[in-house]
Amino acid sequence: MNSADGTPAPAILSANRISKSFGEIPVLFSIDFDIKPGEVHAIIGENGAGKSTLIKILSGIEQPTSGTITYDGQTVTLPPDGKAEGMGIVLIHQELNLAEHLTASESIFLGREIKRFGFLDIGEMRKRAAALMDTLHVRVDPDDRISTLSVADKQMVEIAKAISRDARVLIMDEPTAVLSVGETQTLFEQIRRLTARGVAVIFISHKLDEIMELADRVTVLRDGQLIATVGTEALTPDSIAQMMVGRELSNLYPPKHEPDVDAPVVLGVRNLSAKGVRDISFDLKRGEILGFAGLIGSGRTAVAEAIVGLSHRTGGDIALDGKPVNFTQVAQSVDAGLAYMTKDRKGKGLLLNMGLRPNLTLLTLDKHIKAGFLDGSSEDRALERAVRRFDIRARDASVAVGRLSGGNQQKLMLGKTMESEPDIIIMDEPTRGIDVGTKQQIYHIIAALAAEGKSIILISSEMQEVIGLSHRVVVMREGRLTGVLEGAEITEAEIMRYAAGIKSGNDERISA
Amino acid sequence: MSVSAPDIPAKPKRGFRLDLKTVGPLLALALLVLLGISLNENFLSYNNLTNVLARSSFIGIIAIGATFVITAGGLDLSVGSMAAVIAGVMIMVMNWLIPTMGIGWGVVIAGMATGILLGGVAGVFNGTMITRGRIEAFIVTLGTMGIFRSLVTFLADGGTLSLNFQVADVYRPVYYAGLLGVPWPIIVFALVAIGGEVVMRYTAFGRYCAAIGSNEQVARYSSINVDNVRLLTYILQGVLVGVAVLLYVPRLGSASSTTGVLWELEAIAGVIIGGTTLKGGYGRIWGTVVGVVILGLIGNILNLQSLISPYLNGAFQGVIIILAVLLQRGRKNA
Amino acid sequence: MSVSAPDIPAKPKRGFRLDLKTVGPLLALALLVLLGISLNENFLSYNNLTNVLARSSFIGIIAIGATFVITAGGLDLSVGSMAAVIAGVMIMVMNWLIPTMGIGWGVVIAGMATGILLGGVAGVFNGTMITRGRIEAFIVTLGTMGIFRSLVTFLADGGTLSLNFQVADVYRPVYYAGLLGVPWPIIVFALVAIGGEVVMRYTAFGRYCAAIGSNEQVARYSSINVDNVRLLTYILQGVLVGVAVLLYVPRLGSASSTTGVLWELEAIAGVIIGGTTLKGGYGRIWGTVVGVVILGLIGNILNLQSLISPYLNGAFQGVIIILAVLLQRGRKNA
Amino acid sequence: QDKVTIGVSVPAADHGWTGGVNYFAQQAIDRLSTTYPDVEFVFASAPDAPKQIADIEDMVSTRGIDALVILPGDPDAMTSAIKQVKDAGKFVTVVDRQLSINGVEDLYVAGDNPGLGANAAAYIKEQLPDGGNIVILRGLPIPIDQQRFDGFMSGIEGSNIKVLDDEFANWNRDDGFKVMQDFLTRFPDIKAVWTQDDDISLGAMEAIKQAGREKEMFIVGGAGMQQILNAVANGDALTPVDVSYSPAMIATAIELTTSHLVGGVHVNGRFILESTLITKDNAAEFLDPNSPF
Ligand SMILES: Nc1ncnc2c1ncn2[C@@H]1O[C@H](COP(=O)(O)OP(=O)(O)OP(=O)(O)O)[C@@H](O)[C@H]1O
Ligand SMILES: Nc1ncnc2c1ncn2[C@@H]1O[C@H](COP(=O)(O)OP(=O)(O)OP(=O)(O)O)[C@@H](O)[C@H]1O
Ligand SMILES: [Mg+2]
Ligand SMILES: [Mg+2]
Repeated sequence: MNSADGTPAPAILSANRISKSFGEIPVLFSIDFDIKPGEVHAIIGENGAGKSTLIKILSGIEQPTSGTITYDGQTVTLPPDGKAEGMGIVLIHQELNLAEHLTASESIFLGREIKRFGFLDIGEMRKRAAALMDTLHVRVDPDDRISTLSVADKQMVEIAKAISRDARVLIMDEPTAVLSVGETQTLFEQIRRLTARGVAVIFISHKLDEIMELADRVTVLRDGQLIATVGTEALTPDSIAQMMVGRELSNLYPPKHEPDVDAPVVLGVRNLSAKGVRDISFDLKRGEILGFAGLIGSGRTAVAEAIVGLSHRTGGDIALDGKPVNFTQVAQSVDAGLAYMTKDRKGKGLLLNMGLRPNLTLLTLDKHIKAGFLDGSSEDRALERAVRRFDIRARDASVAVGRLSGGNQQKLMLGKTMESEPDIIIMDEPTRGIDVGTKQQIYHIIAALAAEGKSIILISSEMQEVIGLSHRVVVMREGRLTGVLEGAEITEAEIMRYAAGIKSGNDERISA
Repeated sequence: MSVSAPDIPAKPKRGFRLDLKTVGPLLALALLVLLGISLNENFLSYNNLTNVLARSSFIGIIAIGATFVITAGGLDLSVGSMAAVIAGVMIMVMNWLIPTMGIGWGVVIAGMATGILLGGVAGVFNGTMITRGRIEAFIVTLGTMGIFRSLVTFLADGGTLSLNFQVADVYRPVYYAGLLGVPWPIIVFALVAIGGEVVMRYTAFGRYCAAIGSNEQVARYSSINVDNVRLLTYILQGVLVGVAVLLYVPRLGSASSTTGVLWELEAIAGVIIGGTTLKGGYGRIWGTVVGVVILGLIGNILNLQSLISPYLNGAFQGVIIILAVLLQRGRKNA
Repeated sequence: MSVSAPDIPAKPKRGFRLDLKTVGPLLALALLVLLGISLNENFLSYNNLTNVLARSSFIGIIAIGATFVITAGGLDLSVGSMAAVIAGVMIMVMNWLIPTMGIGWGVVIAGMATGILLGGVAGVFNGTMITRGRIEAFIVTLGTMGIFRSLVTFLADGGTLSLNFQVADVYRPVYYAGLLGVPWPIIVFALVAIGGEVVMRYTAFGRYCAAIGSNEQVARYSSINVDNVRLLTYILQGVLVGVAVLLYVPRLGSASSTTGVLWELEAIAGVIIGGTTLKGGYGRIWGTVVGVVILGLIGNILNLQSLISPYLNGAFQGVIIILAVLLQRGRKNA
Repeated sequence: QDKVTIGVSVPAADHGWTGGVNYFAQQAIDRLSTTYPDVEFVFASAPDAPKQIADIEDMVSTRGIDALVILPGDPDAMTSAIKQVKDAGKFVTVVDRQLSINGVEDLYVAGDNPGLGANAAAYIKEQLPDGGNIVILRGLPIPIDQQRFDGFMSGIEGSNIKVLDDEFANWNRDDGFKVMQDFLTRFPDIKAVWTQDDDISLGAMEAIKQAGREKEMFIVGGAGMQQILNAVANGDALTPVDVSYSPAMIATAIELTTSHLVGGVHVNGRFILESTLITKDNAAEFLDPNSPF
């Protein structure tokens, strides 16, 4: 899958001295970039570095402020609104971009329906959609409505949609952020199949091992500047990280402090059943980081949502500090010191049309009330704190959150959850879409919280993250808890064994 | 390593909900029919049923247009006034053509063509203001509602525009006669409904309406020409108002400032009772037909008995509308 | 690398848009005032201005409630009928209390309390059906619109409910008198507007309304009790309808089935002209006040001139409404 | 004797006068039902022409009426539907408003709309022999309003009475109040107000009182609402007269139709209820303490 058989192939799409400003705010400075047929060219950089903006320009969604685009050797002005698709440039947006009311098959063919005698050929589209799902190993029925799909499945539908179009250049903005290892591998297979046919692929990811595995060349952006474009073979994960962040990244994961074996159990869950999960039991101790691993759709989110009262609990008991609790409203769990941070930042986490401040304080507005009225300056102080603590980069606090870069949205959401100063925090995919530098910060924050005596449930599909941070790891499969791992058992292979159902048991560990 | 997602067992809850959602309006319809039968033996008579369906055809045809508009995330409050002004101008044109064309089908057909044309023009106007002017549909059509209403009042000089009697006699069968005993309004309503269902489900246009109503941005990024599709929904709405008026004029033979008052509300109610969501993204033509027929039957049933004081008709109507939708509850809340 | 948000100078593009959005309704208001001045020298007279403002106060107070409902993603079509039934029951209660309480402020205050209470109860009913029954707000309030309207017709026996003359004399100053020459309705309207603005901008409730209207899921995940907040908006709406009726009854001392017809449309129009988005998520109380005053002035100006045929009043109104919103264009399309 | 069914169809009670029509129709039905146990009445009120047509269609096809008493909201639109009832062999009584084809109805019980305008015009002319400024508050833009208006305008023709402006007040107190307020702002000199309807009068009265100009002008309304009649009887200077146009005409029509069908009293043709000027002297004749109108 190398770019060519030695002969330097001409670029199919290139950006020449592209600059971009939103209003007066410069976001990209004179970027040169190109992609050749059959090549995977990765773009990496910190959150807000301008990656998404660059590829939006390369697909016509945004127009550059200056500079030119060359496609097929000709200088072109790409048509807006995804019409560049007609020219063979297909984009998977960073944020999920599906209409919730439509079905999977309708979404995949939206804008280029298959017709017969002027009417939609629904059967044919359904058949092709099903075939696409099959090649991607996704269990999504073509007639399923998008609104009923999990985030990961939605992403797979997006991928199916993109690869179904006759792309000459396929651009993917963090397609793997919500995918687990298995799905990521499936995606890579498809990408290799496409590049073998000469499709050019631009790939954005914060997961450096993926970059190393997939990319032929890597372009690094920082603060809107082009830092370098290099062949992957000349790189190591460490050197990439250094180029991105501009400094040495020593330890991604902070040292694990030894958990206190005698620490009291702060959260006890017994035989919990709810929509999508059955018979879940586990304990969480003070100062512990409890990882939740499992395949996408294994029910980890469902467990969390049932605990905090977001979904209806059909059975089982939950105890907080030994006292039974029954949350039916999120507010109750927040008041009890238990907070949940959703993985769906766009649909459930943030009000995209509002500014940073109202978003940050929405969960904890009570804290900013003085004599019955909102205290704006107290909110401002909270925002200042959060911006500093989580390194949120917004050019202006009044900008709508929807305009922030994906990673910065994630950081804001983290700040929002932490505003409630919870004793127990359930974090669902906390580092989704976050650059390595910030990831490291967040890992240190998580570890520090645990050290302070807070307890953390860490739901993550990034195996390394779970392994690197957790004191114990719960593994789930098909809505059931299949194992609890501790100490040296916490390895990738062992987790996979439980997650895939090859191994299960050791219930005695549950209340270890 | 590459393990696919687990098999999630059948989702009974969702299936159940979907059923209620589908069956809801039909159930309400069935209950109303039972109520009607119990109240009066003539309820199921051929005459009564054709009467009710023929009457519902105006609102029904308009409501089918409204289903497209609403599915695409829009709203048209002007349809009632639009109907009035179209009826008025149609009548004026027909009366005016008599000296040149004489009494006969020629005049009537010219009038019909005028009606459809005017509907299209009104739709273009609404749609253009909304899509190119970027003004909220509510405001544009509230504005044109007033404008159209004023126009017909002005044209009728505060009174009534009446169709020449001889022409009216020629035209009358379009409402009162039919094919094989089925009155024309019912036939036209059925054809428009079938056509609407086909367009909504089996054409790209119908699909684009849902996509736009669901998420305009997504539609735009899928290289759908959002403005054009939306404009088309308003034009379609206008043309269908024109078609409804073609059937209305032979029934009443006149138009005045009170023609079509509150039709917009009735049409929208029919659409929503039928299961289409007011916020857009999901539309169901057959549901609209059921919704409109429910509304028609409520009026009919109120006439079948003397138990409820006529002062309370509105209350009965209100209760049935709420109940009809309550039967599909479990839907996402508005 | 931990740099906090840098200070960036104002962005002219966005700033300009925001300006238009803010200034739009004010500009329309200013143009209308200029038009009024040019048409009639008495337009700016103290009497005329207080007349117009006092007349607008009912719709204004109701529209402030509607701003909350709409901001939270809801809709209330029943306010006009609700006003009628509240006025009717208030009058009946006052008339009924005369034998026991005698003529005097006691009766009036009991009537007022009834009005507010009834508004609250009606709001609880609407809100509960919508939030617990999970029925679309459009349908619930369309239903209660019919129910309330029927109820007042029934209570008035198709006619008019009139307040006892002596009590009416006691009550009259509540509309016609005032403080320092400013009529009470204007004072109450102003107080409700200021209160509304404060609640919308400086309380958690206002923030929650916007959050729910913007994205209900996010609100729920942010521990907001969505159902309760939404219910509260309908109760607030009901109570404010009650307050509006308190000012309405002393004006003419009567209520009938025509009371409050189409107030819902006028209130919603005022809200939207003021810049609140019909789909929820963004509300502006002061904008609503401007919107309602614009609507009030249109009627006033039409009565102050003879150039426009009264038949075309509606057209003038429609054009102004569209223009008023066109002045804020650049907003995202509906 | 066989059972007889009589259908009664009227417009919805959407303003004071139609409210009165509904009330008097109900009253007559209740009274006649007790008198004639064999007569069944089917009563319906409709907000618009299509609904009213639907009502009479339903009466024919499901309730088997023998006779129809109808006050058509919009007579032009109703004509062909009423003709169908007639063609089906039913006895048809039309009330108040003339159909657009002659000879459809068996019995016509009519109010006199042009007369209402003419009576008011005559009175105003008499009170203002040297002429003067007046304003007109009209109803809704529908034919009855036009007939009244035309009757009035031809009544003042040739006099020095000057109509400053006319606006629609929609047969509604609130709108009467608003329009009158603005007319008072606009015109410093008004000698008389013609509202052609007592609901509008009541709104206008309040506006005039508020402006403190009740000494300058008088109001002539119409329809004979009790509240106004009481004022007339008491010699109120602001409403010195009224012009009758009683909604009770519907009761007369129902009674006549019933006695035709049951009592064998043969009635036919036209039955015009004149519009008369009600003054302090004859007001007592028109007062009815039980009437809600
Ligand atoms: N429409 C817009 N208006 C204003 N600013 C914008 C807009 N879109 C992006 N920006 C700004 O441009 C900068 C670059 O954003 P971009 O989304 O390209 O970053 P990114 O490299 O993709 O980051 P991430 O890794 O977090 O996705 C950010 O500061 C962002 O706030
Ligand atoms: N029939 C259904 N309709 C809608 N949602 C369903 C249905 N069945 C199960 N679910 C949802 O599917 C989810 C199970 O997958 P979930 O997303 O919780 O897995 P997860 O392992 O936590 O995901 P992730 O790995 O992405 O965090 C639950 O939220 C459950 O409510
Ligand atoms: Mg990005
Ligand atoms: Mg005028």
